[in-house]
Amino acid sequence: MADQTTDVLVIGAGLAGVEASLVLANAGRKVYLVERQAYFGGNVIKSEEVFPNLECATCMIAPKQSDVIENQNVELLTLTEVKDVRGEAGAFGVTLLRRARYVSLENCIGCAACFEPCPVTAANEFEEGLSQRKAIYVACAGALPNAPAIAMGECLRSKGEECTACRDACMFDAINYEDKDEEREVKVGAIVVATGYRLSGAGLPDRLENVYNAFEFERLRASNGPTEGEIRTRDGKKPKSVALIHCAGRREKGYCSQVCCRYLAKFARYAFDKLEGVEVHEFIQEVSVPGKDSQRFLETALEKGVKLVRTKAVPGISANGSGVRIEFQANGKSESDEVDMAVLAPAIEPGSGAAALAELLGIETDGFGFFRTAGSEPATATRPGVFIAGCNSGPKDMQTVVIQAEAAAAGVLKMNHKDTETGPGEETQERPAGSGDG
Amino acid sequence: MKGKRIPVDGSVNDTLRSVLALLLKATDAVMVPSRIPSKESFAYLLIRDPKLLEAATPLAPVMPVQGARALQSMGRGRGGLPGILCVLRPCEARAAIELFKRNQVDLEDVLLLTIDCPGAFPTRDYLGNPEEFDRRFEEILQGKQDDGLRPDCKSCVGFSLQEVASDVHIGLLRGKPGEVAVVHRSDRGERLLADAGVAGDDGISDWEAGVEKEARVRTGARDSAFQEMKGRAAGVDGFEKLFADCVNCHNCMRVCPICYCRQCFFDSGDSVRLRAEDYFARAQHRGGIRFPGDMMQFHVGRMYHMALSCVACGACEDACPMDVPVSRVFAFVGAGVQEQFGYAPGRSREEAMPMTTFKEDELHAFEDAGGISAPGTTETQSGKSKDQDSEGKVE
Amino acid sequence: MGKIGLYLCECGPNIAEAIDLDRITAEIKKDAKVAGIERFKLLCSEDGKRFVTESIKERGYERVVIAACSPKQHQATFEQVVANAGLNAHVFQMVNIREQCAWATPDKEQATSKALRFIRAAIGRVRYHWPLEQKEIECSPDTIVIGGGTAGIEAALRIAQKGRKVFLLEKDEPGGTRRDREWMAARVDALRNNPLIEVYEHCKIRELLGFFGSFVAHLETREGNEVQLKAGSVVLATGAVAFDPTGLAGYGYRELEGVSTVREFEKAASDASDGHPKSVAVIHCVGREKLGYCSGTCCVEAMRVARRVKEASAETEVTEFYRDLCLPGTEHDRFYHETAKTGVRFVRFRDIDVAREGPGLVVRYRQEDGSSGSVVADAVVLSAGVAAGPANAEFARMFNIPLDEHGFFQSEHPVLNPVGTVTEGVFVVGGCRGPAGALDATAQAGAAAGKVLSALVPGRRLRLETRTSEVAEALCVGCGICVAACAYGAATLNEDRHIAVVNEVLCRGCGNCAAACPSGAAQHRQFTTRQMDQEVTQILR
Amino acid sequence: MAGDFQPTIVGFLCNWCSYAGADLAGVSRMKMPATMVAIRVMCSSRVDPLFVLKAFLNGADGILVAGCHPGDCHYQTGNYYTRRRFALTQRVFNELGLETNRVRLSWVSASEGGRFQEVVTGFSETIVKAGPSPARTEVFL
Amino acid sequence: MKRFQVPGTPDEAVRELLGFLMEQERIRGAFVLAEVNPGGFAYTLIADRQLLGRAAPTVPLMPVNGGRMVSRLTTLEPVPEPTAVVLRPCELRALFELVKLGQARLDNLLLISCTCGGVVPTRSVLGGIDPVLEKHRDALESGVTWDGLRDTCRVCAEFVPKGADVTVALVGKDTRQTTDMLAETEKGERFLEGLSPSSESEPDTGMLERVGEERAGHRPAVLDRFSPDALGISGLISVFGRCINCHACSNACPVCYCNTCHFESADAEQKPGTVSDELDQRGGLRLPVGTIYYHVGRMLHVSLSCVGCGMCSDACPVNIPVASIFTRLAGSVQGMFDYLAGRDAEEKIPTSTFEAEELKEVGA
Repeated sequence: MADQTTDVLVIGAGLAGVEASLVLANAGRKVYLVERQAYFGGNVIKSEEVFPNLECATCMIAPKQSDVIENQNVELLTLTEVKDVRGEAGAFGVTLLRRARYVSLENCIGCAACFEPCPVTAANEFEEGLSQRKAIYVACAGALPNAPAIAMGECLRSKGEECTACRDACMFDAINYEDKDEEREVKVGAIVVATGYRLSGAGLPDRLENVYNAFEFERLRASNGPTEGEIRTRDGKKPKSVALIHCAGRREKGYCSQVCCRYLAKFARYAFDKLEGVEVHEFIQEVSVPGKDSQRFLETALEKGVKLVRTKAVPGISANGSGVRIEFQANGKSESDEVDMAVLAPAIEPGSGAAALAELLGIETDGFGFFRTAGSEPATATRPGVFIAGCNSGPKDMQTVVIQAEAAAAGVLKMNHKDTETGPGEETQERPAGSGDG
Repeated sequence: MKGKRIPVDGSVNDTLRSVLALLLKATDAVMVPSRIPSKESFAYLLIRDPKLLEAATPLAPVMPVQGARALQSMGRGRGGLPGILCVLRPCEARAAIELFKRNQVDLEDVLLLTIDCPGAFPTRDYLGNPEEFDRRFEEILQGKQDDGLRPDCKSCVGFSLQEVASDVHIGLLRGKPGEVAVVHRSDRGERLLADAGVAGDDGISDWEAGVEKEARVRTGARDSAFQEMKGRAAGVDGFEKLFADCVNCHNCMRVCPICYCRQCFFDSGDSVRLRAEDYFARAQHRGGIRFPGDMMQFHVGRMYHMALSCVACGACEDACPMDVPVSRVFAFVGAGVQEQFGYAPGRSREEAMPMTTFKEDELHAFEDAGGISAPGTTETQSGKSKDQDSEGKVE
Repeated sequence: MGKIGLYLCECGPNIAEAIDLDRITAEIKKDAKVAGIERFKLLCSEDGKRFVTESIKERGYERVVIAACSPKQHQATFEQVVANAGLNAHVFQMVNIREQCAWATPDKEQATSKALRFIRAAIGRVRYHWPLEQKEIECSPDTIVIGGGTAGIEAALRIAQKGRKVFLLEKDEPGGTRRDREWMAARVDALRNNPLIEVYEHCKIRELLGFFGSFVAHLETREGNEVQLKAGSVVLATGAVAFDPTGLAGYGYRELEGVSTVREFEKAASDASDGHPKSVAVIHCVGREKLGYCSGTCCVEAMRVARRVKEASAETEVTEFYRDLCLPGTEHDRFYHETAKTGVRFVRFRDIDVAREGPGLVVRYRQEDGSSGSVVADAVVLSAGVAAGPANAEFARMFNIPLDEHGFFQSEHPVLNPVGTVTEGVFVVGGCRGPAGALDATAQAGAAAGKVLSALVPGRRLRLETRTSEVAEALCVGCGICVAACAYGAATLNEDRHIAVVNEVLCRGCGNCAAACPSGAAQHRQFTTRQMDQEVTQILR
Repeated sequence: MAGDFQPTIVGFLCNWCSYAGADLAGVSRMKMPATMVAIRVMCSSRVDPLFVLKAFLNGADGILVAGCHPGDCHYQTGNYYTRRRFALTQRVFNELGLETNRVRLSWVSASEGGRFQEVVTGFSETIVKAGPSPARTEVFL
Repeated sequence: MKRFQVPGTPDEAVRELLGFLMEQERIRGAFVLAEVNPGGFAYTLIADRQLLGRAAPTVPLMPVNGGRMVSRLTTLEPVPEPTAVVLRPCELRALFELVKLGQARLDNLLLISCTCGGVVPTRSVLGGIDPVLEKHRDALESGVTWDGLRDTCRVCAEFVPKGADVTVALVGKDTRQTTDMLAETEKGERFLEGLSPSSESEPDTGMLERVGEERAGHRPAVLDRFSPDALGISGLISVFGRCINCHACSNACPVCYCNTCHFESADAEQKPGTVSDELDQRGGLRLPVGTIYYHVGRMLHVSLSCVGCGMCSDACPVNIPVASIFTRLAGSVQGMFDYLAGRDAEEKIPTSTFEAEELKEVGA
């Protein structure tokens, strides 16, 4: 076949995308790793510490990131999205759209001299709006690649002003206002989709001052975050009591997001570590901590003094001065509670644009918008040559994400190998229901 | 020979200190025996800051560390040392030169200054009562005899500038107050003295005569020491007796300036890590074996390794915890083998070590049933080998 | 010592403005330890790299010190540059005068002094840098899979599909303890029919030696023949065992007739011809306290029992006694609601007790609010979790893989390398590394396959870490302290020579052994005592 | 003496956590005393107690050993050995009357630029209070 | 624990015992101190019964640490035949440390030790040992230490052996006519099978405690001059200033097991090039270099395994009280890990293992 190629396209450079790319690159495959954001590392780098050993997420992922940057076989394309996919397994034609960064990755050395002079300030999305950034910015200190991008929409130039503050500050003429969005064609034999997840708004109350979602709380605790790791209410006070609310949106979405019980236990430990004498109340319906390390993880939190309240349903939340009022049903009675801060565990849902991408790739999604895996193959999509890794096929903890990513890589590596005695047909046989035990 | 005569002002060491102060101006640093802060003993100090000269004691009552080892401790191999003037006893200077021949000390920019050596007390005696021995040593410096000096010192015939290739020498004209005579013995020495302003061409024949006279006395003492040793060191039994108290601590080797190996062969795995069954076989064969078992092997073996360069400094005996007369044995044997090759350790920087060269026509006495002539007669010590120059190069 | 070339990167204004490079140049000149000092605007730029390569060649430098940004930023870059100049990449030392100097020290005077210390330290140490060899070893692309359950079979198939040879070792017969037999039968057939997979069933593993790239397994076949297998990697899929509720107070297992585990109940049900039970009680979380974890599969398991009972006879009363419903994943909430719709009763309990009263069994329970109740049943089904297999300990010893507190294999890293272990080339998948449903096990099998396929490529040699440790035989006395300190089993004692030796394939180059060794026999390449000493001495000048 | 005394602190930093944390502090332009000179090792477990002693005798006013938090070691368990060796070193220093506050062990992760700043600042203050190391100019070592 | 009684003074009794064991062919060799020449004692591996006459098992001398000698004998392999070794408690502990460090093997060894009344400095018997023996026997009997003993012996708290198969009762006993021996292990009992049982009803443990207290009483005098506030840099310099860098202490030390000491290896040598730097920094330099580095460095290396046997002090040609400093230090660092060097042969040496939950106070 003429235009067969073994190159691989990996969509999304979070934990899954990075892992899959490295396994493939080490096997000698050329990998195009495309990332929609200006930085890579995905949601993982928002966490200070992660389950099960409360290890520093950055310390964990940084070595893998530098592997990606130094690996000759991986071409990392940030600010890039997939526009179009044609062809078939072994010979896909893909159109990529690289959005303008206005900063040359070749020239920029990441000295950050350009931030200060920029007159525009805006809310920093990476910090969930908890801090400000300039129109030329990096998501957070230490974000990779070590170069900023300009949010042209906010830049004065887009408002017709002749501002060159950042370019004047740059000694490496890395700033290029003429930078344009570009389309690019690549030919690949296989595609790994690792587009990740986001937190759903389903079932969440309207924004209240001291009610935070999981990401916001992670950033509060992050030592490279807006408060340098100090947990503070929006008015800068040390909260005396924190409520952790499970399953926000589970009923609306119709599934258990699997990791919330564990990360809320982690949040409890954050609170106890950072807030002397804090009270932590967890509002929960079902404790779901599968896996050999989870139980002890939860117990450590409980031993530190979490007050566990089993409620009939997700409590109601309302403002109470600067605090939060929580109303709930327990043991058949209506009760209420008041805290300085409440943290919600929203449902996990596919990253934005997942549906469109599924459309583009011609792969099926399940009833919840997650990409469907093909029968017995936990990392194979419903279209030959397309593989799935990470939370875009359902909520997962980090290790399951990495496992799936490596499995996806395996799928790619063994594709249309001449000696292969099995085709996708055999691969995708439906396994009968009820494959519970190990 | 000419030199500069300097009257002793205060004590001899005071005078020598003031000379060093001048010399220090003309060089990067001075290495000199100095009193340690606790006053109870001495160590070498490498001095750049003149203030430190206060502790300097160019002539110390003891020689706890052989100066050549102190010099070597600054690093093996050649090159890299700054210009250092080393104040050494003649035996230390000889050892330094032997180490230089073995690439163990760097003498490129280093100058050796020797001083007439009045000898030293056994270190352990001194530590028992420093003040007492300091007093006695002062008297020695003024010409008094003292029987408490180390045996090797009492029978040392190389106490002055005999057979030592130092660059500068300081002679002592004893008595009250006495004088010191500074003479240069090499071009570099001459330049140093000139730069430091201690050059001079005063006549010093009276000092030379004094050295001659002293040498005769010492030679006598040495001959009788050798005679005695000849009796004691006879045969295996004699040797066994001499080393009877040895506890195999190998300290003699560790303090010996000539034993320069990082890892002594007799401590190395090859010689200490034997199989239990071998030990057992030997024990069963002889009824029993002592541990550690290498006592004679060690001492005789060490003799093979360093006797040709032994400078009879007595460091080994000084450091022996069991008062074994190590250095007296080694000095005796050393003199014999050195005489055999007409070699005098430390006599010159160039003279090749006997085992690094050979002559086609030599040592026939040892062929067939040849034997050894008795060592330790006066001529052999002062008498140079006739064709020393032809031995100059290392093959 | 070799001519040393010092390169100063201005990093635009970043270094040039924060550090007085002229003073640095002057001071270093005074030390007279380098053959030349080169200064450049931006060394990591293309011009900069070219400049370094060419000037090294021109001036004939034999050692290179580059003072610029953090080694984490550009170490790799400049190693390449140095190599391009024809030098060994390791006769080079990078000095971080940006992140930890120019950017951290506002006072130019102080920043300069600090930079000077860093640079002197690097010059001091680089004199003792020697070329390091990039070692490569031949390796076998074949794989040994131990265990013929889901995980083992799926791993074997995936690896074989890439055309790799696989030896599958199983103490009984492939197929494991799986219930959905048709499916498993199909997979076992696929396994047996695969020409690249050699199955050794009913075999005993006598010994497993070697390391990543070349393992050797000695096994005894059913017929009692000694067989030797060579492979580059090993996949451990020895599975888990079902928790045995025998002797667990309150459940009456093996004491009361009618109390059974899920598997026993299912088997009985499939055999039983006579009528259906009137009421069945299914108890969740049996033995969870004892296990110390939630297996994550038993709740669904328990509900499947209810569903089957209901399918068989809708009028049978089924009660599910649970503590917490663990329904991870997207399908299971739905499964739960459907189950509830079929009339299955769900009761949350805190304490529970099963007793026989007359003809039937009585399940008494107390709830969290203190209220209690009881249910009469003719069958009580215990849904228990999974426990670590007894064989793990032996393999753990063979491969130097630590076991966790529960007796499962520990991953090298729970998140970063979940199927890898501290022993390079040995992977753990399925129940032996923790409770896993079939899909998890399959995913893990895939992951192991991915790692194997990418690490060992036929015809490609294995490139080893260069900054590993080594042991100087002359200095080593075989005390074994380094062996104790090594987490990777790279340092071992050679009993015949009575010294320690380092296996460079396994060594990850942390240097722990070097610090543990009192005689300095164990040395950490590029961080040797000499190099470190010089760094310490010079940085303090 | 504490007035204009600018101490010198040698910091042994592990490559994966503490050195990265130090870099991050720089990248974030966190200001801290210029007292700390870093020596990079792959793992804090490479730090031989003799290095600490050497640094002290060579005149370092303070010595810091920093690595990944316990449990986070890039090499499984290295930092546990580091901790034991450091405990030994500090105890020996203590028994010999060498000021133990001149040696310090700290855990700093790659994301803790701020923590690194605190450690350096805090340790520097301690050392400034302690004054110059007596070993710095001692001749008779 | 069975107790036996053997006629004769301790030396005679142990000779008797060894002879008995050889005769019964329960052992093929005895490793024991013997008078190798008049007044000269050394460890000797005796295979011939006749030579047992020279054995001096309990002579209050320790010319070398016997544990180290057993390691010499068994570094590479165990002794091929059953062998009795007679060691003092500190020598036994040294042996156990060396076993952990792969430097010795216990297989085939019958470990005989004693309740130890201490030994005298080796040099102190150069003039003849008899006066010493007199004084020592009386002291043993009364259980009171005497001033002729080594400092470390006078303050020794571990004078009752741990892990021996057979213990000879010396301290606080009248041993003129008979000597008691305790078989402390099943192995010991097997070997002593056939000897006559002890007449004494119960061992007087109170006496051992009294001896312990008496020795503890000497600790302040011997050890406290090396307390932290007495040392510091200047203190160390005044203690070690007179060191002649002969390294006799490490050479004599049983747990300094390296073949080439790090401090004598190329790595530890000063580089000529750095001398100028040192001069710039200090204006001067003590020679030979690295004295304090060596001594403190050695403390870092061996204090965890130090058994307080006192060999270092005994071997020091310039009378530095090395052992007193080490003994004090060892107590402290070993205590930190609840460790006692050589109390058995299995316990891991603290630096070769770790606990995840420990020493929290150390790292911040």
